[in-house]
Amino acid sequence: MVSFQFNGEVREVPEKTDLTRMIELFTLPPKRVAIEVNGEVVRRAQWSFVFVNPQDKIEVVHFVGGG
Amino acid sequence: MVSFQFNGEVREVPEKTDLTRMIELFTLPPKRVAIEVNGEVVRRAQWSFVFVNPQDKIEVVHFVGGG
Amino acid sequence: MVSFQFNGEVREVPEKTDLTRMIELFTLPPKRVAIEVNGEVVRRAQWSFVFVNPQDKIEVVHFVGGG
Amino acid sequence: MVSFQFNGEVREVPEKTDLTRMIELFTLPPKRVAIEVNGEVVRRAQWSFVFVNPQDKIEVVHFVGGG
Amino acid sequence: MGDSFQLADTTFSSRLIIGTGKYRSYDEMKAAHTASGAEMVTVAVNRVPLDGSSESFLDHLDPKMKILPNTAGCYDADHALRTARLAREALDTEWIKLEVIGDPVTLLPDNEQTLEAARVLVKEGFIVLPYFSDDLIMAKKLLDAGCPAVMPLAAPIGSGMGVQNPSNLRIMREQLPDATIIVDAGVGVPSDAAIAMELGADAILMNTAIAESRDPAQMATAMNLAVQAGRLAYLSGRMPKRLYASASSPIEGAIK
Amino acid sequence: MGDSFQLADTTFSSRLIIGTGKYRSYDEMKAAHTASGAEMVTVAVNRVPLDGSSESFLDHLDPKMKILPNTAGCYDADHALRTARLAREALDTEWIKLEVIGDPVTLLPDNEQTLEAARVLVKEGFIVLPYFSDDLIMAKKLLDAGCPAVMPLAAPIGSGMGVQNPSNLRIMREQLPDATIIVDAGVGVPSDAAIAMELGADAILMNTAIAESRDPAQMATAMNLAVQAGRLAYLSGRMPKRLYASASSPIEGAIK
Amino acid sequence: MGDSFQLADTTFSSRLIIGTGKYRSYDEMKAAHTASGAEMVTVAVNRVPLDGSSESFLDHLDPKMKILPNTAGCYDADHALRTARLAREALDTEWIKLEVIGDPVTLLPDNEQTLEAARVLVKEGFIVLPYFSDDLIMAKKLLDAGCPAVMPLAAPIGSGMGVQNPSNLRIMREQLPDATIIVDAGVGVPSDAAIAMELGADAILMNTAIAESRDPAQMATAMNLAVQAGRLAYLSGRMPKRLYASASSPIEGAIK
Amino acid sequence: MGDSFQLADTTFSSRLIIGTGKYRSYDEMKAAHTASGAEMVTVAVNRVPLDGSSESFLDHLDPKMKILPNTAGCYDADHALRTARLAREALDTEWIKLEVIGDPVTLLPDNEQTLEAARVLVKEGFIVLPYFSDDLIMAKKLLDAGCPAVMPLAAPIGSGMGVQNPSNLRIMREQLPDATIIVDAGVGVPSDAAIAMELGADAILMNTAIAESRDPAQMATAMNLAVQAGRLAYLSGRMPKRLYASASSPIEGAIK
Repeated sequence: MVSFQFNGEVREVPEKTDLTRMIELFTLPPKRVAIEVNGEVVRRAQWSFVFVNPQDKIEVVHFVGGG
Repeated sequence: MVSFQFNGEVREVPEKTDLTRMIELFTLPPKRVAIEVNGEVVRRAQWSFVFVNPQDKIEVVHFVGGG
Repeated sequence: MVSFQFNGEVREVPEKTDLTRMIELFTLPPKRVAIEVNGEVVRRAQWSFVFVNPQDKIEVVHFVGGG
Repeated sequence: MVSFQFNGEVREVPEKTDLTRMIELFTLPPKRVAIEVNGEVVRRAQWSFVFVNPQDKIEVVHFVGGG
Repeated sequence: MGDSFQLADTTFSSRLIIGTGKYRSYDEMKAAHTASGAEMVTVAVNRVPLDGSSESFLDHLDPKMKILPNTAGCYDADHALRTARLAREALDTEWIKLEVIGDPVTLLPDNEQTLEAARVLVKEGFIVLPYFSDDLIMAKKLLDAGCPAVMPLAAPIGSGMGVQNPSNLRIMREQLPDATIIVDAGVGVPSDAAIAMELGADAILMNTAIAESRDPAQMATAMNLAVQAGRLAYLSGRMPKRLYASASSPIEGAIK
Repeated sequence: MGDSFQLADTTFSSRLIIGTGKYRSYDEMKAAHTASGAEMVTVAVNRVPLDGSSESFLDHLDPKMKILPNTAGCYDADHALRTARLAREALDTEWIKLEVIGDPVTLLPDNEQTLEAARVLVKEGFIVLPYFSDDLIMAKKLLDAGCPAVMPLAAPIGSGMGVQNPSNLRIMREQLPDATIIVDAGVGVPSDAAIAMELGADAILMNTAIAESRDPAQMATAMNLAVQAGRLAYLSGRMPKRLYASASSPIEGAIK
Repeated sequence: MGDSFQLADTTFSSRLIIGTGKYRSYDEMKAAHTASGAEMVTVAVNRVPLDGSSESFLDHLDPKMKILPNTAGCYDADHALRTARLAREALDTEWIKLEVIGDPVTLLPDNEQTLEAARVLVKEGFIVLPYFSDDLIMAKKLLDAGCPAVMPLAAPIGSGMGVQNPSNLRIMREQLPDATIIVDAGVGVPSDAAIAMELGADAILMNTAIAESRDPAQMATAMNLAVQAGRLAYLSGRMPKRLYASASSPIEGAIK
Repeated sequence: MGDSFQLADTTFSSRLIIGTGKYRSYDEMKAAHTASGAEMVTVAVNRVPLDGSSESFLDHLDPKMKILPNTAGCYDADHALRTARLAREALDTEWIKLEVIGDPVTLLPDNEQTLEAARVLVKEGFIVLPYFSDDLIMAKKLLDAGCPAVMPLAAPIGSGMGVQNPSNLRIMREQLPDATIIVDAGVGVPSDAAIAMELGADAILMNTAIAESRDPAQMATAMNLAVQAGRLAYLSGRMPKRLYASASSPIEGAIK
C-alpha cells in the first residue's frame, strides 16, 4: 500500500493507483474538482498518467458556499 | 370707487362690485382660486352675494410649486 | 386623630398638630426640607400656625442625588 | 573648473575642492547640514578628504518646518 | 413590489410623496413626477399676482396625482388656519400639509404653533399632516390631536443633509409602533431616503433632492427605488452589526 | 434600467455581485439569488471531505450565473496562487476573486501579499479581482499589475457596518476616474450599498447582509433596488448640501 | 485658563456643571466633584421617606458648590411649578433646573409644558434653566420668556451617545449668538463634551458619564479638561476641513 | 497628570507630538510649542538653498524639545532611506519619522514602500516611527520589522477631518494590545484628538490643526488638554452607550 497525505490527512491506496482511480476509490465526485500533487495542479487530462507516490501531498478541492 | 386691500396692496373697484366681478375685473382665473375677506373664507357659491367694501382686506390665492 | 395624606400615603396625627409638630412626630430632619399643603408651599415661618386637617394632602420633600 | 550637480542644479567649483571648501564657497551654514555624494552620505569627519568630481551628484540638506 | 400604506381613507402603493417646487421647467417636473412613482404631490398656496400672468400651475400636474396643499410660509397658527381653509375651498380637499415655521432663515418648525393649529384644523374636519421637528413627545401630542400621521424632519428644508438624528427616528418608531411616520424635509440622496425607511419610517416626502438634481427624472427614479429598498429592508430584518469579521466562506477547509 | 458595466470581456447589466455562504438552505439561497438580479456569484474553494457526503454545491446555482471562485481562507500569496490554479482547473475559468487575509479574527486583507499574488496571477492569464483595504496607493498598484478592477472593503467581512471611510472611497473614485471599483465586504443594509454607489463605486459584492437577513430573498430585492438607486443618483448629480434651509415653497406670497 | 461665563448674577469660571446621581458612594461623588472643577451641582427634589432614614444628602456636597435643584420626575407644568417652589423654600434659592419630561422610558422633554412652566416661574422670580430638546424655535421662546440660558439635550438622559445632532447645535449657536447655551444630557465621553463646546456651547451639564465611569474622579478630570479644550478651540478658530491633503512639510525641496 | 509613555529608550510625559510647518511666524510657532506641552517636534529634511538665505530653522526650536526628523516628500523606499541617513548624519539622531507617500495630491502613504524602507532602516539602527494607513495587517508587519511604534493616519495629512475610520483604530488597539500606536495626521480639532485617545491611541502627532488655527498657541493648549482628557477617559472606562434614557434623578419619589 502507498501511504500519502490526502487533504492533510494520512491515507493509503494500493500501489500503482493513478489519480482517476484514487477519486474512484475515495468515492469522490469526479466533476468540478481539481487535484494538486505536491503543490502543482494536475490537469484532468493527466489524471490517468499520474500515480500516487509515497509521501505525496495531494489536495483535492471542490466548491462550497462563500462570500 | 371702492378702495381696499387686495393681497396686501391698495386697489380700487367700482362700488357694488361683488367678488365674481372683482375676479373678472382683475382678469384672474376663476378656477382653483379661493377668496378670503377680512380673515374669513368666502365660499365660491357666495361670491355673487358678497360685495367689496371700503377698507376690506381681501386675499385671493391660487397654487404654485412648493415642497 | 386626624387622618391625612402624607407623601401619597395615609397617615394620622393627633388633632391640633401643626406642621412643626408633624415633622417632630415623624422624626423628619427639620432642615432643608419644604412642606406643601394642598398644593401650596407653607413657608417655614408659618409652620407653627398651620394645622394638619383631615383629608389634607401634604408633601414634604428633601434633596437627593440627581442629574 | 569642476562642473557637478548640486541639489539638482549644475554648479561649478575649482578643481580639488573638498566638501568643507564647497560649503564655504557656497556660503552655506556648516552646522546641522548633511552631505550626500552620489547617493552615499559623507560623514562630516570625512568632508576634508572627499573632493568634488566632475558629474558628481551632491545633495546638501538642512532642516525646515514640517509635520 | 412594496406593500401599501394608508392615510385617512386613502391607500397609497407608493411610499414616496414629492413636491412641486424649484423645477427648472414644467417638463422636468412632469418627467420627475412620473419617474418617481409618487401618487401624491404637495403644492403651496400663494397670493395670485395682479399682472394677469396667472398661469394655472395645477394644469401641469398629472391628473391622477392626489394634491396635498401646504401652509408653507406661515409663521403662526392663525395664518396656517386661514391658509388651510383657503386651500380647502379652492381645491375641495380636506387634506393639508401643515407647516408653521419659526423663522425664514432656518425654516425650522414652530412646534407649539403647529400643535395649536393642528388641534383646530382636525376639529374642522381637516386631514392634517404636520411637519415638525423630530420630537417624540410632540409626535404623541399631534397624534392625540387627531393627525393621521406625523411628519418629522430629517434635516432643515432644502438642506439635503439627510437624517441628522437617526436615534430620534428610531426611538419614535419604537415608541409609536402604530403611528404613521412620514419623514419630511432634508433628504439629499437616495441613501438618505433608504436610511429613513430602514429606521421604520412609513413614507418620505421630498422636493429639493429631486428638483435640484442635474437630472431630476433619473433622480426621481433613484428615490423611488431607494424608498422601496429601505422599506423592504425594514420588513426583512437586517443582519446584526459586528465590529469584528464573520467569515462568509468557510475558514476551515482551505488547502494547506 | 441601470447602465451596464464591463469586467474583462464580460458585460454585466447588474451591478450587484453576491455570495453563496451562510444561507440556511439551498432554497433560500436560490430565491435570494434570483431576487437579487445578480449575474455573478462567488464561491469558495475547499478540500473535499472524505466521508463521501460531497454533494455538488454548484448544482444549486442558477446555471445562468457566472461563477467567480475566490481564495478565501488563504493567508499568503503562495496559498492564494495554488488555490486560484485549482479553481481554474476545476471550473475552467480564469476569473478569480483574490483574497489574502492577514488573520482569522478580523479577516482584514494582507495588501502586500495580495499584490504579490495579483502580479503572478495576472501573468498567468487570470482575471484577478482583488479584495483589499480601501487604500488608494494599493489600488493604483493593483491596477498597474493588470487587475481589471479593484475591490476595496467597506468594513470587515461579515461585519455589516457599512462604508466606514467614505472619504477614502470618494478619493479613490476621484483619483482613479477610469478604474472599475467594486466595493466588497461590510455592507449591512441597502442604504450602505446606496452610499457606496453614490460615492462612485461601479458595483458591490456582498454576502452576509442578504444571507443573514430574516428574509434573504426580500433583502436581495432591496439590495438590487438600492444598488440601482445609488448608481442613478451618482449619474444624476446630487443637490448641494447646505447647513441652512432653502425653501421649497415660495417664501414671498403667503397671505398676511 | 478658560474664560468665565455668567448666569444671572453669578460668574462661573468652570464651564462644567455636574450631577449628584448614580454614584456608588458619597466618597466617590465627592472625589469626582472635586476633580471636575465644577462650581455648581444639580440635585433632585424628592419626598422624604417615613422610615426615619432621611440622611442629609446635602451634607455630602462641598459647601462651596452652588446648588441647582431640579424638577426631575415631573410630567407636566403644574408639578414642575410646585416642585420648583418647594425647592426654593427648602434651599432659599431662586435657581431651578426646569425639567418636564414626556414619558418615563425616554425621559425626553415635553417642550410645550416646559415653556409653560418657564413663563410662570420667571414671573415668580426664578432663575430658570430649562432642559429641552435641541429645537431652535423653542430656544427662542424660552429666552423670550426670560430664561437666562437654554439647556438643549445632546442625547437622551443617561444615554451617553453624545451630540446626536451637531447641525442643530451649530444652527442654534449661529442664530442665537448672544444666548447662553448649556448642553444638558447625553454626553458619554470627553470628546462628546469637546464637540459640544467646539460647536459653541457655553457650558455642559452632565451626570452619568462621570458617575458610571469605572473611575469617576479620573473621568471628572477628563471632562474638566475636555470642556476647556473645546472652549479654547471654539475661541481659537479651527483650521478648514479639506477632503484632500495639504502638506505640512514642503513638497518641493526633497532630495532627488 | 497623565501617565508617561515610552518610545525606545525615551520616556515622554506628554502624549502630544507636534509639527513645525505652516506657522505664520517663528514667534507663533514657539508660543504654540510651549503651550502644547509637547516634548518632541518633527522637522522636514530639505535641500539647502543656494541663495545664502539659509537661516537656521532649528535655532527657533526650544532646545529642550527632542527633534524627530521626517522623510516627507519621499515617493519611494530608496529616497526615504537616503533622507533618513542624511538626517541622522546632520542631527546625530537615530530617530526618524518614516513617511513614504504615494502621490502629491493625497499624500496618502505607500504602505509597501514604507514597509520596505522600515525593514532596512531598523537594520541600520534607526528608531523608525512609520506613518501609514490605518491597516492592521500592515501595522503587524511594521512592528515585526522592529518599529517601536506605528503611526496610522486619522485622515489625509492637513485635511483636518478627524478620525475617519474609528473601527479600524479600535480593532488595531484591541488586536495589538501591547503596541504603541501614535495617530499621525488628520486631526482638526481637540475632539478629534480626544476621540483617537479614547479609542486607545497612545499619542497623537499633529501639525496643521495648530498651525492653521487663528490662535495657534491657544489651540495648542486646547490640544494638550484634549489629549490628556482622551487618555484619562480611556483609562477610566466609559459608561455604556444606550439608545434609551437612564434616569440620573430618581424616577420614584417625585411629588404627586
